[in-house]
Amino acid sequence: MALRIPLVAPEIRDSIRDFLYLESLALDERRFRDWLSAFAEDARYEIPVRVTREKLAEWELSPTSRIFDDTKQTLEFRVERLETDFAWSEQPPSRTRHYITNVLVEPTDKADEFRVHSNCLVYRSRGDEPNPSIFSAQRKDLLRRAGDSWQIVHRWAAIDQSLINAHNLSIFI
Amino acid sequence: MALRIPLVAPEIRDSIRDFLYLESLALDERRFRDWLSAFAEDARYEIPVRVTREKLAEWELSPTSRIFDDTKQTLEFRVERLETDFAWSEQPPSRTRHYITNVLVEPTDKADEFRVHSNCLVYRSRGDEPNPSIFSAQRKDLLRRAGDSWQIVHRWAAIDQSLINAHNLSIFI
Amino acid sequence: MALRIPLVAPEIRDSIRDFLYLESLALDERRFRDWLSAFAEDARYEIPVRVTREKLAEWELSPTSRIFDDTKQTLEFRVERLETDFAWSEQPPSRTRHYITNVLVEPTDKADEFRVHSNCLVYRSRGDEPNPSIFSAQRKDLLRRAGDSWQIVHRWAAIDQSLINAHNLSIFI
Amino acid sequence: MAMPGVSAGVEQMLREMREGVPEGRVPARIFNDREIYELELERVFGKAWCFLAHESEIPRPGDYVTRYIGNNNIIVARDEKGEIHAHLNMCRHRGNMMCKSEMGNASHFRCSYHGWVYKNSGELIGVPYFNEAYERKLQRKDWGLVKVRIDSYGGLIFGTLDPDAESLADYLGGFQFYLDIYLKQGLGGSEVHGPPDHWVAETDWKICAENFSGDGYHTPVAHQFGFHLGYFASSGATHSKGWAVHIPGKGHGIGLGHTPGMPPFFGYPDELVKQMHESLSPGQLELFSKTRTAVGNVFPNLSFLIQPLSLEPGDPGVRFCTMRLYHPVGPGRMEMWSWCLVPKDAPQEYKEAAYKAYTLAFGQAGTFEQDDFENWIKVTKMTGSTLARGVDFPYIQGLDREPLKDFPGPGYAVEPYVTEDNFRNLWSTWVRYMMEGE
Amino acid sequence: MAMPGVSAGVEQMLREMREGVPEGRVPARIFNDREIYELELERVFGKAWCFLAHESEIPRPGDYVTRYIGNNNIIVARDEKGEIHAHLNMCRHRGNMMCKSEMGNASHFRCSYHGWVYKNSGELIGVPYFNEAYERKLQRKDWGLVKVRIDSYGGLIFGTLDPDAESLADYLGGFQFYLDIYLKQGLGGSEVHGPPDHWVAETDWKICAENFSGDGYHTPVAHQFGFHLGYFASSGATHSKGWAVHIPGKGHGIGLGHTPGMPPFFGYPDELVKQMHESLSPGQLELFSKTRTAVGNVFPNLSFLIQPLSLEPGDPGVRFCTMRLYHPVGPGRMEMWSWCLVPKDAPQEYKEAAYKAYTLAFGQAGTFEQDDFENWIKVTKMTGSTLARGVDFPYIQGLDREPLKDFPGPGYAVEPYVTEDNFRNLWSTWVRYMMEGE
Amino acid sequence: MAMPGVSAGVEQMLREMREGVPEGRVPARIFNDREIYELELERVFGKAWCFLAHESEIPRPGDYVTRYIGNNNIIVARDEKGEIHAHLNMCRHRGNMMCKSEMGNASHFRCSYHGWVYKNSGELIGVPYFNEAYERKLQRKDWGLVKVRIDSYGGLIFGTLDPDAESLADYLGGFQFYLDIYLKQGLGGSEVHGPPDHWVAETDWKICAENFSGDGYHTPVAHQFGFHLGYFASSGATHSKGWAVHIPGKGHGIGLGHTPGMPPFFGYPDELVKQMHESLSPGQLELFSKTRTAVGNVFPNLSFLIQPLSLEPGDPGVRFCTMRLYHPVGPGRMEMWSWCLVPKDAPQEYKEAAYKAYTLAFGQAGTFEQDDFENWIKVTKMTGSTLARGVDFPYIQGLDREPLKDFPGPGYAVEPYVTEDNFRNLWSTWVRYMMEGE
Ligand code: FES
Ligand code: FES
Ligand code: FES
Ligand SMILES: [Fe+3]
Ligand SMILES: [Fe+3]
Ligand SMILES: [Fe+3]
Repeated sequence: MALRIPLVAPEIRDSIRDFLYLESLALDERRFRDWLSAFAEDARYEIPVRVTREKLAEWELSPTSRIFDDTKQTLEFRVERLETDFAWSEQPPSRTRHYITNVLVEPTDKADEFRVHSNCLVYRSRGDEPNPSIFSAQRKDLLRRAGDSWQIVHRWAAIDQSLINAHNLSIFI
Repeated sequence: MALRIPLVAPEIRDSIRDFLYLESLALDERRFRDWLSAFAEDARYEIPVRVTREKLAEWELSPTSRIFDDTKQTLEFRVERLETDFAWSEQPPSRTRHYITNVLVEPTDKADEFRVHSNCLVYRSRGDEPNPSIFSAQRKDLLRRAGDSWQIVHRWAAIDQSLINAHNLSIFI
Repeated sequence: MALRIPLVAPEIRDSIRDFLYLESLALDERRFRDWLSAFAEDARYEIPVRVTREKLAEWELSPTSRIFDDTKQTLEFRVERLETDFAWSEQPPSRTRHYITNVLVEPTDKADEFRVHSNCLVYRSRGDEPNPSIFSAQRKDLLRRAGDSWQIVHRWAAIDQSLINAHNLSIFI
Repeated sequence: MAMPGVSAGVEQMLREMREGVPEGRVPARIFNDREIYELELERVFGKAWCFLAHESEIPRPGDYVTRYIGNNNIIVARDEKGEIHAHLNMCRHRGNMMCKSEMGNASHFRCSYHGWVYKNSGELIGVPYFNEAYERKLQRKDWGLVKVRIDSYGGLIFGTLDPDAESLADYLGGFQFYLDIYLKQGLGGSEVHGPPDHWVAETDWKICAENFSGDGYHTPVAHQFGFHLGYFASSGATHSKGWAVHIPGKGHGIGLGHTPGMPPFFGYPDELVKQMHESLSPGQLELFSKTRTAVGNVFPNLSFLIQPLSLEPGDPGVRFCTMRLYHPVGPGRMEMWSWCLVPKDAPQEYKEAAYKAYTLAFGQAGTFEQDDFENWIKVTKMTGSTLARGVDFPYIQGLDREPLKDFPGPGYAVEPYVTEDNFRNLWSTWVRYMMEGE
Repeated sequence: MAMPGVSAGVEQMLREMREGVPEGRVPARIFNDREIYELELERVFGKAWCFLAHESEIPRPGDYVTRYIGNNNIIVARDEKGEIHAHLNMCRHRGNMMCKSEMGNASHFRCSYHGWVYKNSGELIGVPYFNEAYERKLQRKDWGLVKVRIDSYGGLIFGTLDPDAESLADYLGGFQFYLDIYLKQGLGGSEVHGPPDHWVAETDWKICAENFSGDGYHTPVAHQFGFHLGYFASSGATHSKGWAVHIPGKGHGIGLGHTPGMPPFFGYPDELVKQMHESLSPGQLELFSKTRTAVGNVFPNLSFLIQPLSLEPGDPGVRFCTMRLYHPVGPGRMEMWSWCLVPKDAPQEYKEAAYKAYTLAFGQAGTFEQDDFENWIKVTKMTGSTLARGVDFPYIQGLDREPLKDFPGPGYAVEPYVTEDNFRNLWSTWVRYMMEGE
Repeated sequence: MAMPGVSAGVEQMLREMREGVPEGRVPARIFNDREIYELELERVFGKAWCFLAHESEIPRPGDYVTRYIGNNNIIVARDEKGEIHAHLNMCRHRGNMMCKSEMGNASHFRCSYHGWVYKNSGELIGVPYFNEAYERKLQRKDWGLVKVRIDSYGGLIFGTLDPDAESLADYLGGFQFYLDIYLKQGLGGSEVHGPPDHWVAETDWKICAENFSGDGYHTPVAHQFGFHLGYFASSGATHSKGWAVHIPGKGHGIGLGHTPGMPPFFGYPDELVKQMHESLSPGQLELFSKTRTAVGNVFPNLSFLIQPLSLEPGDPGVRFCTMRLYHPVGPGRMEMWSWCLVPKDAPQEYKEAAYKAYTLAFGQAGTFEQDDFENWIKVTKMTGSTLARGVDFPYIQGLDREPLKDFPGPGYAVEPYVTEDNFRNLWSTWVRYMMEGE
């Protein structure tokens, strides 16, 4: 029945879920170097551009356009930038909170890699602006076991808007 | 102490929680037939009308008025409609994300049925409208064991608004 | 690696998580006396004032200013007030929903006390106002074992805004 | 000549509209414009008879509901003697809101700011520190709640902010004949099934008002799924059949859709039909028994619909009745209030079935309602653009048709059901209100 | 005769208000109207002395805070010499915001767009590519930050956008005597306990300003829980007792509530009371020692309150002092800024106790504050409706009372505490500003 | 004399601006003002040639995209014959939106309200109940979609709402020479890499338009991190070097930044450079080969940028090309549309590398874009305040410089890159549009 996917051992599911919480805590506490360390050397970080299409369109997430199209190297470029005093978009810093829910863990054909589904609601507030930005995203990550913790091999997050209601995306999802 | 309810075995709680995640994934991926299959043949789906009342009013959720008052048959009516090319309210489709949190599972007097409390925040975005609709609901479901998965016997969801800030409810909660 | 904190036994983590869900259910169902009973006699309840500061400022959460600066006694003052017919700010009552996610439990040097991290999104709707207030907060609680349940020794919640978009805070986080 | 407080552009548009409507032209701009909205609050909602509540919503002494006329929040209360009163829900001392709930029961209202107390019939009876602060000089009788003039028909309570408005009976001007199809379902008449559900939509209230003045034209397309899946007892081939009636100069209009070959009053339980032979007049019986769909609007913003919905593809279905109010809250923005009216004396199981059919078709999650609002928010969006300001829409259907002779009911009646006569009457009435006094 | 840039309707309303206030009438409309709001930005907040900051918020050289006057964001900075300056927080090159934080410490401000650099005293001292781009032709001295005129009293820094405004001393016009109850708590005077908390409310700032000009009338009802549960040292029977004082023509007003039988300065620690015998004048001592509640407003939008709060039902409680600013951000919309002022030289445990009492009673989660704002948003909502536009509120309390002879302080003083004299002065001052120059 | 429908204040400001721009003064107020915004919709976006789409976005018959001119939603469709058409995306019957998607493929559009059907070339061809409802009297040919006049250059499709507007070629007035640097990357020209990403920003569109008219001045500061970390092939010392060109009276402007010592066309693959020796004219080659940064704007709101980005600190980097549209949606509010243009005939790996560089630098998450918008929302916020209304900004850079003799391209060209000549031309053009007809 389509509402059943092969799920994994409770310890693995729980450990992965805790890892995702730790990852988002690093982001929300602006420990960007810690956050980087959650990514494998061969990691990709992708946020596709969403387009409003009719119901049966072949795609809604552009196969060619991306908002983020990063490797670990370019993520490091971004983090390095945030560490300068000239990253104006984050000066003063955004206040973010990542709400990670609906975590589902699927096995892959590699014993040490797992496909992880999660919903990610990001609350972001800046300065004295009373209206926060709220981003909703579906995430599909590929995680790889790294010792007794995990690494992100692929972070794929699709934002649930085609016209995004924020003046920039100087944060991570 | 009132903050303790008899809770159930961890496997059951986790399995039910995963089931709710799988159910909402079906909705958010618009696999409406899959979603229907989550309901028992004798299922009811109810969303009562909420009224702003004084603190001690006998009720805030109308005993007679409902936004949804469905059986599995009428849910199928709705799904069948969504499958046509003329369901304008979902053409282009809404982008929804169901954030399921605070899942608590209580035993009932039937060994194979459980009362499940959850909070459900629904993010919904349409077209190039930059402001999404955000629905907050308290859910109380009755779930029944079905083989090694579950079925919804009763979905009860109360939206936390009396004047709802959306032009329609062409989605499910 | 900075993304690893010493985590606790699954039963403890799950039991604490369920306790937090039960606590917020008491709030959302306005069982304020039940909610009070979740606090230890020596409990503190604190919400610091947040200030928009440059990236490297010594603090963003004021060391001296607080929105809530309560003991169990003053929380009881507030609850007692809510029980009168003259608590106009909650007449009619707010409709709240507490979304508790990202729960991480750390041991402390006391065997029966645990440091609990959680994200708390509070949805609040009043009257026929179509726009709800949405509060985002990082919580760091200190919980103490109390029989087969728990008590809050310290509730610390930092709201992720410096200019808060609500006419009052007549609710709890 | 110039209309005070009206911009040259809007005045010009209204003048042209007044000329254009009889020739079948209505400007797109009226459906989404801030100035039009503000003018409407004053000239339409400040003058017309506006729906407040159904008597069955406040059955007992002390019952009240809070409603709106324009942007004015109104308390509609039944006093201890059973008499109904309407007042602005605002304390006369400093303007606090008196009743903060949508409904309740109270003999008195006490203000939460300084404690002035009013009877539910509006009199000010309690003033704290009357001696110390007022030295007994405040004239209590001068400071009651602001009264709103009301009147009712068939359980419908209307109010008007205009003390000089004509009587409600004159205002309805014969439309009562048609309202009875909704209000006299059976001997006991109709009652609300429960409180309305209401929601906000980025829609101009007038788009809904026009649609429910008898837009049978949209049904086969906007609600195509119903035809396609067999849940609606009509077919594209015959859907235009039936009648359209309006009350000239009053703005009220109704469309009566007819499906050939369907039994009289199909979708109602037999015993209810029997009752209607007593509750309705012969002329009403003749007309209503042939009616599949009755979709009507009382100017400005109160609508009704009776229609069957099939739960099994192809079967005639169960008939339900909905009452709806389009409450303007901004340019191109409204609150929708939707009730289900059930026959008081019908069997409980029919009431339940009718209510289920209503929720499946109308109300915020109703499958017909959903599609209507999706279209309406788009109309609103598009008509707000600068290019749309130069555009007129065609309203020429039935432009030179003759009204029907010896039609059983009052007003201007035409065939077929699908026509735009009612809309022209709606818009010429609206523009008259908008240009009032000039 | 017509007021330039003012609609006929608003001008008419203001004229009638000018006549009506002395007779005890104020129009509801002023509390929620877009045109009134925009006019206020220009005529009230563009002319009056407006509060910026307390000196204790920027104690060290280089300290700055960013504040607002009307919708203008202002940097208030202490330069290296310790002198305080206020400037519009806008780069003169292309208008970028200079300081994006609420507070900080900097000797220079560098613009993040093109890099112009200003001293915290406002002078432009750095211009990139001065040779290549400007050929040295830009006159740096002409392009400093836009200066805002400031002056201070008792640690309160005020600014005005009107170069021709009277001096702050004249503007306060004797109200200093009463401000001292808040500013001279003990020998060291008062200081902020920490940064203010601030929040947005759908409230018109004037409702708050009136309330804090001495609305003792609302307390037993709006804050009834405090009386009911014994957390507030007053009783309905005696609550009207005390005095109300205002500065005619200036708009400032204060209410001084008195509870019979309470010890002088109850709720303060003894040593602080001892200090106040030095910090205050005999007249002040006589008056303030009898004062339970001191609730005052400096025109237009700065308020103060001293009041005791009991943590145990029935005990006299702890006295706290709050300072609040009502910052308008739209029609019927404001930002509330709330500080706690503590006596610099009081024992730390008293400061902590006073602050705890403050947070329990005021600030966004304060139990008194909560109820005030709930009432105020409702007043704002109701006064924005079309029917409210025709409504006046009664302001007749104390209309024909004589001012007190030989009252220890300046201004127009009356008995009892509960009266509306202060409000009439507030509104006649406000309407004079609004009609300025006509 | 008075400008109809314009307030005295704004008219006065525009008159002073018309005088001030040639002397180097521009009023802050134009960057955040409701009245200016509404006037722009009519006078700038209702008159100018506005960008709609790039031909490569609708390559096949039936392809369409929906875009905006001002607040008008426009369908840009390629018909079955391959011809491109633009129409207001509004049904002529009642104003419903025809295409609710951003892109798609359809030969016909069917309205979801009453079912009218139009060809993608705009003709009305289907009207339900044409006999029964319209008695065949509706003239279909009169009720096609509202046509928008279009023309194109180098793949760029522009539309104008003004039937009397000059031709696109005259409108561009020679700027085509410079546009070729973006549009003729290689023999196959440029194509979009995919659909644009777009987002909302509390920014006035004109701030972006000015910036991209050649604001080399901001780069070393606003994007200081790039210089600091070595990701951008320029240095503060030499950054002012290069040229600025504009088309007098047309408003178009471009800045061409030059980095001494860099190889010609650095950052492009060799084979692409080879192609450009064919696709470009000698004059273009001479100029473009020396260009590090080409940042230009077509009046009013279409911009382009070519620039290299280094992924390894210090290396010359990869050259990418972005096209951007600033779509106004309110006072101080816009939608940003950002495309990446890639050379059709370049190797796939270069296209990918260029796109990656684009996303890292521009687009909503681009590190350069992020900082620009952070500055721009702050400029917008500050210029909306009452004090800012009295403030002019200085635009004196290069005020008395002579244009370059024998510059290879058309228009008014000056040295260095960092100057404000282009901006003065932008603003004098803008104010002419705003005062049109008076
Ligand atoms: S506002 Fe109602 S008593 Fe004052
Ligand atoms: S805006 Fe400040 S330097 Fe240009
Ligand atoms: S609105 Fe398009 S057919 Fe009626
Ligand atoms: Fe319909
Ligand atoms: Fe109060
Ligand atoms: Fe830039």
